[in-house]
Amino acid sequence: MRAIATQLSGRRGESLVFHDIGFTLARGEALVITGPNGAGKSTLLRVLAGLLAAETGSFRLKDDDGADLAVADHTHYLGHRNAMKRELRVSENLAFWQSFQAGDNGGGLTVEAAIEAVELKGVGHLPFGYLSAGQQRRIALARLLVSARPLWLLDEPTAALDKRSDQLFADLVRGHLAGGGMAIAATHQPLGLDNVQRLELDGAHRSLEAGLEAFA
Amino acid sequence: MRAIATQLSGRRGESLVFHDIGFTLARGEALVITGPNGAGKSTLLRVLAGLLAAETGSFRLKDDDGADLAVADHTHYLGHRNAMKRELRVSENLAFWQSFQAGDNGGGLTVEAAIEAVELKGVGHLPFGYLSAGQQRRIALARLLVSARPLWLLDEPTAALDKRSDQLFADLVRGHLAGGGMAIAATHQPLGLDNVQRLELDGAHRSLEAGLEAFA
Amino acid sequence: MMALLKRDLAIATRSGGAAMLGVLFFLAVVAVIPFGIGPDLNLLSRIGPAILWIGALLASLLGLDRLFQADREDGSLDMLSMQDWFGLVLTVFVKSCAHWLATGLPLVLAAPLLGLLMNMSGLSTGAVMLTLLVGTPAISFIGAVGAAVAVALPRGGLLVSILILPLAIPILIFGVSASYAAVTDPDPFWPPFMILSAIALFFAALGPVAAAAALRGASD
Amino acid sequence: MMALLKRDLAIATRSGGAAMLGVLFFLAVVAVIPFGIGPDLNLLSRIGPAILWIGALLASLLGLDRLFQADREDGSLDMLSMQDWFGLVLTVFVKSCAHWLATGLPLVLAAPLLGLLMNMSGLSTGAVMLTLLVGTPAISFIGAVGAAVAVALPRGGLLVSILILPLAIPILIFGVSASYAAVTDPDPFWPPFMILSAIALFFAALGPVAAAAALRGASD
Amino acid sequence: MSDTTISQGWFTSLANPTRFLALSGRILPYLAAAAVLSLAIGLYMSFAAPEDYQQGVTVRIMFIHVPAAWLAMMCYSVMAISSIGTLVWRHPLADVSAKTAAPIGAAFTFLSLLTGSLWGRPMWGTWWVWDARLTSVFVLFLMYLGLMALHRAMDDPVRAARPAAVLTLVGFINIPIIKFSVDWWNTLHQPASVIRLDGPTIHPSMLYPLLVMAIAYTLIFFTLHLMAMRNEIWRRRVQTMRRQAAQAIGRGA
Amino acid sequence: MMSHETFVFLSYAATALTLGGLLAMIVLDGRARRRELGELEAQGVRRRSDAVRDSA
Ligand code: HEM
Ligand SMILES: Nc1ncnc2c1ncn2[C@@H]1O[C@H](COP(=O)(O)OP(=O)(O)OP(=O)(O)O)[C@@H](O)[C@H]1O
Ligand SMILES: Nc1ncnc2c1ncn2[C@@H]1O[C@H](COP(=O)(O)OP(=O)(O)OP(=O)(O)O)[C@@H](O)[C@H]1O
Ligand SMILES: [Mg+2]
Ligand SMILES: [Mg+2]
Repeated sequence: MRAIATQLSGRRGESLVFHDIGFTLARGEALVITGPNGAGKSTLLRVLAGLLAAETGSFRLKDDDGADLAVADHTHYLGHRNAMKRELRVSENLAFWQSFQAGDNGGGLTVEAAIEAVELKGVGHLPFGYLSAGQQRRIALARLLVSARPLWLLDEPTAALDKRSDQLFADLVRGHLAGGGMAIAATHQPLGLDNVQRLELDGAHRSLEAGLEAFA
Repeated sequence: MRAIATQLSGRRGESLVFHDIGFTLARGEALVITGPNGAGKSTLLRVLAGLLAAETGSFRLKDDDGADLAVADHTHYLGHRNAMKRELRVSENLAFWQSFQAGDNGGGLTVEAAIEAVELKGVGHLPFGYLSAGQQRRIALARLLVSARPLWLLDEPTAALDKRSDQLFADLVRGHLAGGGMAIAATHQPLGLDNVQRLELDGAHRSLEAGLEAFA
Repeated sequence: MMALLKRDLAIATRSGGAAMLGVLFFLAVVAVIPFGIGPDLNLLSRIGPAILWIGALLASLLGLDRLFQADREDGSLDMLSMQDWFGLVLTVFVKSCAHWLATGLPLVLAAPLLGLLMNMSGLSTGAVMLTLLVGTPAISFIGAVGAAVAVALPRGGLLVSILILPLAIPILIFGVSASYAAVTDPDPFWPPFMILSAIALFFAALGPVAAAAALRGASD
Repeated sequence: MMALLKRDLAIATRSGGAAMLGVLFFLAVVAVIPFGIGPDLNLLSRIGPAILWIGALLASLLGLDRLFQADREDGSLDMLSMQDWFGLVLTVFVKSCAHWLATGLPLVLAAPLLGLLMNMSGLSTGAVMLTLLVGTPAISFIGAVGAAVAVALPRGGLLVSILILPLAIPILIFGVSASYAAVTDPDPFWPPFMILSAIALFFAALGPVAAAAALRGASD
Repeated sequence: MSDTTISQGWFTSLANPTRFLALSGRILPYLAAAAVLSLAIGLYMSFAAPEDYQQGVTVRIMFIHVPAAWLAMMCYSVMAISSIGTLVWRHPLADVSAKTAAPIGAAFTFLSLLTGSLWGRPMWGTWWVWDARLTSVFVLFLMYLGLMALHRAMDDPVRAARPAAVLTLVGFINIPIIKFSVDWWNTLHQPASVIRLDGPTIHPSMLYPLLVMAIAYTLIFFTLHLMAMRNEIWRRRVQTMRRQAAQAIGRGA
Repeated sequence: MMSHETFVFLSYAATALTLGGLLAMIVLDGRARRRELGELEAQGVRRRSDAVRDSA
């Protein structure tokens, strides 16, 4: 399986926040996106996830025979927000995402195992809103574990995590990569991963060219 | 002016997440609170801000003559959330907080100056929701500048900030301290401040004792 | 998708009875109308079905504006939109169903009680229940379009209602006329009821598709 | 505090065409009524006041549950609660006023137009305007209590709106009956209107204090 | 992509707002002149037309009432077609067209309601009845206002375009439905005092002024619509430039 | 009771007023937009398409 981006550019308002991005990830590889605030890291991840339309270029997921796979069905997206309901219990939240995002191969940990994997054993019965900021983020990470999908798109995954959890996160990603997964992460912190591709967005936005941008 | 905490303990659910906390801050001093996720850093800050009732102990702000000051009126609290409306423009948001939290002495930067101070000149007319995560956090920091209050309570102030902005933040706090202010920050990242008091919460929660907690 | 239904229902009930709120509002509507009509029981029972229908239509608006907004604010909407077209349409469908179960169904169940208050005959009450059972889901489905269109708005409440009410008029017309037809002799019950059913089916198909299209366009 | 009023109004109007939105909402509500009960002008003019009042209640319910919740979700509520008691009460009062200005006032102003559409007499329209002017702020004030308690519940929710609705129904009933009393001869207008005013005053005083107390207790 | 979109073909060249501005700038004077001319002729003809033996002088209201009602519906059709353009071809001008047509359509609908009322008072003895046709026009008016509110509520035109287009199309389906349901609705409840108007057999002396007025109204609509579209393009252009300027400052400093 | 002529006059007047008002709004809006464009251009902000055309 490979993830291939070609000549991607993405738009916010009237300018291209990144352009001509291209990379190829194979199984077991990770890409780390860095850059100053407002450089377009989150925008790029949303384009990769299919949540925003790319202005130009394409992002494709190909299986080992070279056939196209639907990106949305094989990708976990973890954004700035945790996608959990405050009023539901942690286990209810995770169980919901497990059955909603069930991978084709049905892989993935059980809810209890995932909670344990992020070292929060025992919080399953608490409403999500009762957790501390870092605990909430770790539960959001646990969502990636309850259903197996090969590509992880992570937007500042370690926000609010303590030192120990940073380590935990690095281990989780390493495990995912070792299992043949791929990961793309945008971050300001060192993620503790070794052997990764790097992509630096410089934040020099380019205005849209004539013709492309109708009203400029 | 001094900030004095004596024998503070704070409760979440059925357990004390911290107890017997005491410290004294004088003008120009800062306190950095560290500890693992769920240790009770945010809880402590909320107790200090008066948003949660302390289980025992007290937190007082005394002016230079030793008279008590109202904590709420002399304190800026910056929580995990930014307290800005996505749909209002950045400048509208800041102008609102400026007039709502006007300090007694009327000090504080103008809205434009504050936006410039966090190096986001030119975004004032954009809706807050259009900013990137780090830009949003920087605008939240700018709120502390538009009205002058001596004590800053900061909960993970550098979340989502890039390297350069970390530096910027450290400069802002240094400026605040140099001007006779005080700051208490909970964080997982080094804040780049020197000469600060440190408080480490260990995360070993204590169940409430009999008598104190009826049902324990 | 069953999981989504379960989750939305859990939130609706967990947060303290959206159902109750609708029914209470319904009750309030039915309670004040007699003031205007006066004690004329005859008239009251005659316009009863119309009052129940109007009350149900307005009560369905409660909660509608938050159908997608809540999901957007906590980030869940991203995951819901990361599906193929069919999955997204199905998601909207399921969420509309959950909304109906939480607000529409209780209204249907409360109808007999209100029929009693309005001095309606058993037959008339039964007809209203039946038409409400068919019609209120249609309101939820078409309401989803309004909710999707207004997903990005800070306080969609009134705007969503404004956009939805004109679209709900056909449902109201045929719902009421079928209810009347059931009790007034020369008019046949089935033609308007069939039309109502047809509209309901049409909206059940159209609503989710249109709402999905709006959601796709609104993503930021 | 003026800043708060301005901000809340800005948010309310930002979501589409200023106060127009409230008027539009009532136009839409009034427009669907004849589709339900038929074009009988006589009947319409009789239930007119009730319709206007129901519209007002619905409009208040639609935006009320988010009165403090939106502030809680983005963290603003912390700053609002970090005030002394008086400041907090004032804050609630101001927010309720903003809510009324955005939803209640447009209705009062639109009442003559709607009265025309419903074929109501001038006297009747005037009476409705007067009762709405007195009654709708009371709904906003007592609604604030519900909104505040709802924010306190860890699971959020409407539960308390349900407790509030029974309190709002007396306002509705006295408002409607006073409006009718103004036009039907034997009934005197002033007694129900005085009761309505008394309730409104009571709620204007009680609402903000109770809501502030609930917010103080709610903070997590 | 950038090169192909601005290549030949009148349709694609219209896709470029700059060209649209140039072209519409050339057409507008002629269009406006035609509108004024036909309006003058129409007005003259409507006052030259004989009075109706039944309705007397009030029949002259017909010459402004009926075209307004027609335009109210036509304008919604223009919006619906534009919405298809937005959804299917993602044509940037389609959104501009849909957005700017709404206030004009609302104005014509308002006129139809107002002149209808002013006609109804002497003819029917009442300003307003909840007759099916009247009510459906009223609902149409509400839909226009709702769409305007929606457009105004979303400050980013790019993101408002698709949702608004979806809603416009869904609303379009509602119009025939309301029209059909008319019969059902009226037969059920005997209207208390609705006076059925047997339309006057239209005599050529009235038909011609009516037709000329209808043409004049249509020309007025297109003139105003074109002007409004140009304004909207300029408005977006100004927004774009403001933002770029701001970004340049934010970066350059 | 108003005479029938009054209704006719009112209708035509209202039509003239509404359409005239609409026209005035659109014309004024257009002037304002063009003035803004002029100001921006005077400030040296240029449209990107111009810049590209120039450099080409
Ligand atoms: C507010 C009140 C009124 C509204 C909203 C209204 C609306 C309309 C509409 C939408 C049409 C176009 C129908 C079509 O072509 O399918 C129309 C046509 C017409 N209206 Fe009215 N109308 C109103 C009052 C009146 C009154 C009071 C009269 C005369 C007494 C009148 C006489 C006519 C006539 C003669 C036509 C042309 C019918 C035809 O095309 O054959 N209208 N009106
Ligand atoms: N919803 C939005 N609407 C319009 N513009 C946006 C939106 N979100 C972001 N932008 C703009 O797009 C640019 C890139 O934002 P993005 O969120 O991708 O940055 P980022 O690299 O993730 O920054 P951060 O490190 O702060 O998270 C910024 O200039 C921002 O102002
Ligand atoms: N609203 C709440 N209701 C009940 N319990 C809570 C609530 N918020 C936090 N807790 C619990 O209180 C404890 C301390 O939480 P707190 O948010 O203070 O931690 P923290 O040190 O700020 O952690 P982090 O580094 O993750 O932000 C945790 O065990 C948490 O589960
Ligand atoms: Mg980001
Ligand atoms: Mg914390």
